[in-house]
Amino acid sequence: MSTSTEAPESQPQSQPEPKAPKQGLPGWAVQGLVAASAIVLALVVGAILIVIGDDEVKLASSYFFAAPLDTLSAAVTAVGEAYKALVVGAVGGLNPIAESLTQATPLICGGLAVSLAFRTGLFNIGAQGQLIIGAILAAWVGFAWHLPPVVHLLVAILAGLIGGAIWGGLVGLLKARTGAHEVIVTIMLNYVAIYLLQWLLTTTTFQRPGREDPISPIVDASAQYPQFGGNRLHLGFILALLAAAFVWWLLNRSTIGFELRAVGANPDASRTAGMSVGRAYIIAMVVAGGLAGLAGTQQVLGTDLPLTDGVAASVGFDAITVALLGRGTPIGTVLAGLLFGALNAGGLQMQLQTQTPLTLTTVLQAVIVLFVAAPALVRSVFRFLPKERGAGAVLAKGWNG
Amino acid sequence: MSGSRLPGSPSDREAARMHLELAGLTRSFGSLVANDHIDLVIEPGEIHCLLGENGAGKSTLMNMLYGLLQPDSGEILIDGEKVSISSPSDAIARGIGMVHQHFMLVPVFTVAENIMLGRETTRGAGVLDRKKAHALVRELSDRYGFDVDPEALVENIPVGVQQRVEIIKALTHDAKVLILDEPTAVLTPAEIDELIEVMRQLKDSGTSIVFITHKLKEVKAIADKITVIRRGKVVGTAEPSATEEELAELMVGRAVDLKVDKAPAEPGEVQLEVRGLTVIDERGHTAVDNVDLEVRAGEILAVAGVQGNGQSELAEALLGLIPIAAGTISLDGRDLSGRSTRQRLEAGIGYVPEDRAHDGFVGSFSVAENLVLDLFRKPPFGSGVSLHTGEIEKNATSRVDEFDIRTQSIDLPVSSLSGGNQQKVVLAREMSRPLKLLVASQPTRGVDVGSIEFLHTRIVHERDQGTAVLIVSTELDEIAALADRVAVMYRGKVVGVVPADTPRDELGLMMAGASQREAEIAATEHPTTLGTI
Amino acid sequence: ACGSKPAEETPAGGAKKDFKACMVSDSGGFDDKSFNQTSYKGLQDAVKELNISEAKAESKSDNDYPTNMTAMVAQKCNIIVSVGFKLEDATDKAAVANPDIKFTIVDSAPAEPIPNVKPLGFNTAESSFQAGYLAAAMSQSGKVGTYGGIKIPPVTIFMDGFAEGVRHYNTTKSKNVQVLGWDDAKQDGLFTGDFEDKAKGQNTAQNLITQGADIIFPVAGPAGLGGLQAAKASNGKVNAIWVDTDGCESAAEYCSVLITSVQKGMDVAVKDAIASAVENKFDNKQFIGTLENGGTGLAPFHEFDSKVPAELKSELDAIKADIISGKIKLQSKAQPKAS
Amino acid sequence: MTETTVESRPTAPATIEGPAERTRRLRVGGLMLVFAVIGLLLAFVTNGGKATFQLVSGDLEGSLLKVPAQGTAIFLAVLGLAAAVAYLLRRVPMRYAGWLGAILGICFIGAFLCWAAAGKVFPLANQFQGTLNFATPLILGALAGVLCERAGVINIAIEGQFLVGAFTAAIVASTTGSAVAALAAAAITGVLMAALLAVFSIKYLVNQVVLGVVLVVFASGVTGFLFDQFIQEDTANLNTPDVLAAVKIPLLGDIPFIGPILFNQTALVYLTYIAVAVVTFMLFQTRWGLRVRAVGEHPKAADTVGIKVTRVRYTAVLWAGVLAGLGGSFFTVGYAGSFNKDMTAGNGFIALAALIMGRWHPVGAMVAALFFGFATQLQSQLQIIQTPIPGELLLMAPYLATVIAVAGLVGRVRAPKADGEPYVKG
Ligand SMILES: Nc1ncnc2c1ncn2[C@@H]1O[C@H](COP(=O)(O)OP(=O)(O)OP(=O)(O)O)[C@@H](O)[C@H]1O
Ligand SMILES: Nc1ncnc2c1ncn2[C@@H]1O[C@H](COP(=O)(O)OP(=O)(O)OP(=O)(O)O)[C@@H](O)[C@H]1O
Ligand SMILES: [Mg+2]
Ligand SMILES: [Mg+2]
Repeated sequence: MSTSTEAPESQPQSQPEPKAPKQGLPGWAVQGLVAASAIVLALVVGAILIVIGDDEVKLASSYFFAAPLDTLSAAVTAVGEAYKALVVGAVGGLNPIAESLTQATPLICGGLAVSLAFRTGLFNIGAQGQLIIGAILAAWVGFAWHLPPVVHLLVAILAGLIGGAIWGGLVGLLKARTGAHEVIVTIMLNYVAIYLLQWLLTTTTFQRPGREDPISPIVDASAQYPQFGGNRLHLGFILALLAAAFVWWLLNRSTIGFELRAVGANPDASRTAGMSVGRAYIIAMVVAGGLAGLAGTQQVLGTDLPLTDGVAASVGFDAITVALLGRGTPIGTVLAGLLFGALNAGGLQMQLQTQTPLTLTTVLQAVIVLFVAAPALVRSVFRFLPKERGAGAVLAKGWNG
Repeated sequence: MSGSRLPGSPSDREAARMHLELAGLTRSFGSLVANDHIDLVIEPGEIHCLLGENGAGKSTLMNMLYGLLQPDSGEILIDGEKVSISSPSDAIARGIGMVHQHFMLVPVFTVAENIMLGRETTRGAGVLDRKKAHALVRELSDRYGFDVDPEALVENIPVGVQQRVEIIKALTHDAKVLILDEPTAVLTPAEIDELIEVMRQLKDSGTSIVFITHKLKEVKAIADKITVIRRGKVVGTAEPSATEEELAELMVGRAVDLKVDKAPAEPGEVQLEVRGLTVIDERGHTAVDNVDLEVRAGEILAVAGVQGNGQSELAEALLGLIPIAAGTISLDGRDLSGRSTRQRLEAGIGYVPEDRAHDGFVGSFSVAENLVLDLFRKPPFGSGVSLHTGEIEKNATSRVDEFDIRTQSIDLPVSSLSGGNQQKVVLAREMSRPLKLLVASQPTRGVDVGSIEFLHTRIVHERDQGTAVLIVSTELDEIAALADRVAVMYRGKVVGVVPADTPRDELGLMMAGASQREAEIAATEHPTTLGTI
Repeated sequence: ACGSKPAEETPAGGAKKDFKACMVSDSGGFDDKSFNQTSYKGLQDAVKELNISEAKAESKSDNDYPTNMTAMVAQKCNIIVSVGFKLEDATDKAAVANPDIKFTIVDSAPAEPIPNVKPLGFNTAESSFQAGYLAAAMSQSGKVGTYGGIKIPPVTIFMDGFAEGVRHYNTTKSKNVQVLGWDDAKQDGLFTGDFEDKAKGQNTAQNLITQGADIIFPVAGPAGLGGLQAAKASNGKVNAIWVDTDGCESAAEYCSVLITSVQKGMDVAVKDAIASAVENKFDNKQFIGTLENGGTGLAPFHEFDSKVPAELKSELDAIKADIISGKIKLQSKAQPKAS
Repeated sequence: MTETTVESRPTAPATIEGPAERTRRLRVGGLMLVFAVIGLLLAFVTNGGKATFQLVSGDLEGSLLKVPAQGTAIFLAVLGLAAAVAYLLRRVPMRYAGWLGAILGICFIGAFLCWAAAGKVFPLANQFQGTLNFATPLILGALAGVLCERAGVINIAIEGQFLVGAFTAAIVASTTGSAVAALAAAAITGVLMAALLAVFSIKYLVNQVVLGVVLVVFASGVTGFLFDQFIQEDTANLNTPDVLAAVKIPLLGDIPFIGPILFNQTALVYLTYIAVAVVTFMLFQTRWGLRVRAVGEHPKAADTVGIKVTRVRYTAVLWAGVLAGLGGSFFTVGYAGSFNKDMTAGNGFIALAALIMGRWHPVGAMVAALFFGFATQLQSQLQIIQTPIPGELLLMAPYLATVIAVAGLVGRVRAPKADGEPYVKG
């Protein structure tokens, strides 16, 4: 009935097929290339640090002018050996690979917890605290309850999920009800969680019988993730992948995820469209907390570790970095988690073989992320890299959601 | 840049005339050629109107002139000399000023701070001299008959006044060429009158003005020359004497029916009943004051009023977006007062918010997703927790067709559509489910004539299907075109509900607070220019 | 950068023995100015004296323990030293799986003895008792203060002994010197909450000083250094006693305020354990460092040697004898239990 | 002309309370009431005897304020209750609401201290002294955050800037022996970190929250690596900085009670006072500040009036680096002497929380930092004088208090509109 649809002239103007995406490499290949180049650049930075820190090089450079080649060969040797150890430790065989995957497991879940909140417009700096609470509950169920196999594991996992979900949900609730800024609340709750854990470990409920040390018993065998073969890799890794698939489904194929994304992108329009912004915040933080809690279960149910005050390691913080590297998407988070896991595993091997401090791994991780996050910078070094389209600023959003 | 001075006296300005020529300016965004070899000459002291559909490329052209965008090719000549304008500061330095289509004001700054930004008045050593700035603003504001308080925060003043602040800002930049990109979209008829007066003053003092608007009446009232752009190309020029229909046809490329075909309303049962509605806003002001309203099925009630007199709050309160202090809202006999926005939408209210980019759609979502923004939970788009993306896409394809939404793909983010098309997305979504009541705030703000025609037709069509329609608009044209009855709001109160054929002058006076009777008398004694525009 | 190339060095003591001693740190790292560092010193001493080779693995987090342990096993170590109770599980597991590798663990013991694991414990309560007595005697103000990093037994054992020592001083001398920062009966006191925040440790010590304490006994690793800094900043009014190592060596810049240190002889114990393995005399009997066997004790007084009265020195010796003889019985629950 | 239509928004009598205000009043009032009641309960269980407050740090004999514990506690608690009720029932014009909150806060803390210190000595002067010690680096860090974020760049990297500042200050002070050189070096490395933040966020459009976290990791890694590889080997020469000496300001330093607390401090503390004043002045009274705030709120608007958005952002972020670097130097030369790994122990994140809690205002950030410093110091002092509150709970208290304050009193805060959003032209 509208006149305009009948008029031939009003057809959408010249609509050439969006031609850009058809040329050259597909998007994922470009991203992969950029990521690989970023890693190369980061390794160069790491190499510089290795060289200046290496004793042999220091020694050789003290007589640099007498025998410059010594310095050079010392440097090459130092870097070569260090990186060889890194690679071998990360992917050099079945066991190293299993170790990398094991290290990646909690990072993936933690990264998902951060990504999911991100997509809802929330900055979840609290994965650390959520993970701790999840680990506390999972471990407690694991060693204090005695249930039949399978059931025990399931209940322990559930307890971990609930623990994390409560700790995360609290943040969502406070944000929804009072407007309290999630960054402050998550930072503070991280501290509260660690002090809570420290205190619990002095109580008889949590202390290992016969010990005064703040260390819990190891969970019952019935509550442990089954392991694959002789290494530390366990079922938790599969759960992490399933969690990633779940988050993908939640965000892209569920009504709840639609709402979360909408609230994350434009809370006002979402409210106008009848969504409850507060509810979305609570849901997002409950699920994010649950994911971090799952990471917590992987710490205490998977790798033979008891509950101690170091149970969270720095997984909750590394998770933030992993989430960036993964650009807030589940698949990206998995890949980023794997990379970080490999770097951790390789880093241990590197310090073992070449006495390179673990702090170097930390620097490498930070530098890799910096480069991956700034494709333009990588491209200005490696001119041959094709341009990426529509990526880059995906996560670039401010405090105001 | 330090210190600031008032625009030069008229004699200064004679010397300051500028001859501006754009030659073959071309700019594309990806595969889209937004400007395709555009030539344009702006003579000193002329008011040059640019006309064109939404997305025709007007703003793009002006943004290149102002240094916000760089042309792919073509050149800009000032007084016959080729110049390159690589940033707004270049443009300002050369005497080009611009009032942007979207407000370029910092909401948390005062009026004076906004005006001095970029050319601050200082007491030396970079310390702001606010007193001097206030005096300056007062002086300019008096000179042009604007009434702005330099110390008010911009976020607290009505949009009409904000627009004046924008204009004062451009004036302090001593422009020889002043670009006004759709400045009238948010102004009331009286405010438009004032602006046109100011433009005449400026022109008399030698300033050239490029004036972009979608309102053909304004073009005819003020233009010296008219250039029409369609799909990035200049398709012709026109004289101000051309009829509105001729201009519209040139713009859109086909005949446009400026009058909506509208059969008389056949009102049915009362659908919306509002009693004693009172809304207190965040600052503790009574925004809506004890309002009673009824809208029947199959009729269009227009709420007229100067921006900031409570209409927006009325609409938001109907949807439950802001809490009400007192009163009841019932739809089809059902009390909705305590219900959530979602429940109200599900009860059969459709809502087109006033500020579409802010409240109407999620810019980074695709067209398809935005078309189900408030429908995604219900079949066929969703069931339980799962989302049916196939259905969502199907729906998008058919809505895009039906509403002639111009987009390269339903997967593109809505933020990449032009304003008019964004508005069509919102309307298409709200009209794609059975409604009892449609609440639409400023449904055609900033939309070109072709699209207005289409949107109006759709709204009337909705009415004819038996939906009660409540339109909030500051456009008397729109009210005249759509309304069956008009409720006029002033300071939160409904000062009168009058028939649609009430003379414009009378409506205008009621919008200024006169009661219906006073307005009738005054309108006959002192007719204003309102009638002509 | 200039200079001439040194001649090829030959290892001083000829070829190394075919014996590899290894160590895994806990998450504190080898530079924790505390037990990892001291234990590592033991390894280095052993390497030097016994002419053996070494390998070490630092752990950045609890996650790394099993991995590092496995890596050490893979390195074909003859003995693996693990530092800290957190490594207990990983050590036990590796020990059971590798019966021909020797293990020894600092500050912990397996629940059931394992043939190839030698636990090393330290009853630092004993030497802290002496330190408490010394502090009480040296205090001008009649108040001494202590604080910890985190409330865990390896920390509170020092604080317990310290408090008991002060009490002993009060009973024998009928004085009323107060201990601020730890109530051993209630097992509650002053903690900074972590081992890193030196500024916080310093402020905490300052709070004790404000309350009148003139001798500070910080048990908080690097955060404890803040306590030494606070003492140093008091310009001679306040002094301190360090823990784990001789502070005049590990934190030499603070030697001027250190009356003494409560040494935990992890270096010696570790070295001895390695030596026993080298000499094929390894056993799995728990070693508990005591005053008696020199596994713990007070460090030299260094700059305070002249300020500590001779009489007091002999009282300290008497206390030592009484503790060894069992005349003085310590109460602290955190003392390592002989297995 | 129909001037009448240009009325600005009609103003109804402002006595009517908007729904948002009402919710806020009920929430804040409810919380005030809860605290007033807790204060009252504590007052009732306060055992007899006198509570003694030490007014001069370290002076245990003179300058003591002795008050009857229970009587004073009850008096204060009742006064606090009155303030809470007055607020809740709107018995006082709402513009005095802040005063009521302050009264309640002081009364509650007073009653609480009477309860805790009954029969004991509470070092009141030291309470404030310690507050300042904890708060000084937080204030500097939060100011750095304010500068960045007012310009539209989120700064989560404060912790990293602290670390490098602390590290370089320690080394430079140890090797040169010059405090000025140490502070300058800390400022410079703070700027270098800031430059990374600026380049990656402004030029390469990296998400700023995550960028900040990454930079913290980076700083921790680099300082840790250099510490491992170089400093450890030569601690005596590289890591034994002298600490800044306190300088008493004549006259001001002699004011009873507050003089020694506020005006017998190190140069770094005075720099902090000055920084609060200067940042406030610069942001709100100068051309530069107006432009900084403009690019943080609406960069495009700033661009259209000829302001170079990225240049303004760079300057703000780099100046912020100076402040954060100086804040870092507090951890070594400013107070604690030698450097150790990760010694800033999360203080940078607390500074971040302080700046948000302070609503991105320098003075607000300072108040929030002082609040946190006060809570931390109180918890430490209470652990010493031994209260019935378990030590574990006390350790959590500052963090819980912050959550309560943020949820109950601060509520929704509004960041600069364009905070965290990179500006892309065109
Ligand atoms: N930054 C940009 N990126 C991509 N496309 C753009 C950009 N700016 C403009 N366009 C496209 O260029 C075309 C012209 O836009 P322009 O804003 O100039 O239109 P207009 O004539 O001002 O329209 P309106 O009347 O709606 O303001 C539109 O199709 C628009 O989508
Ligand atoms: N990143 C982008 N990609 C594609 N198109 C864009 C992009 N950013 C803006 N545009 C389009 O460019 C045009 C210019 O934007 P601008 O904000 O000036 O006006 P507009 O949306 O046309 O305004 P109005 O809705 O008021 O008519 C718009 O049509 C907008 O949709
Ligand atoms: Mg436009
Ligand atoms: Mg438009």
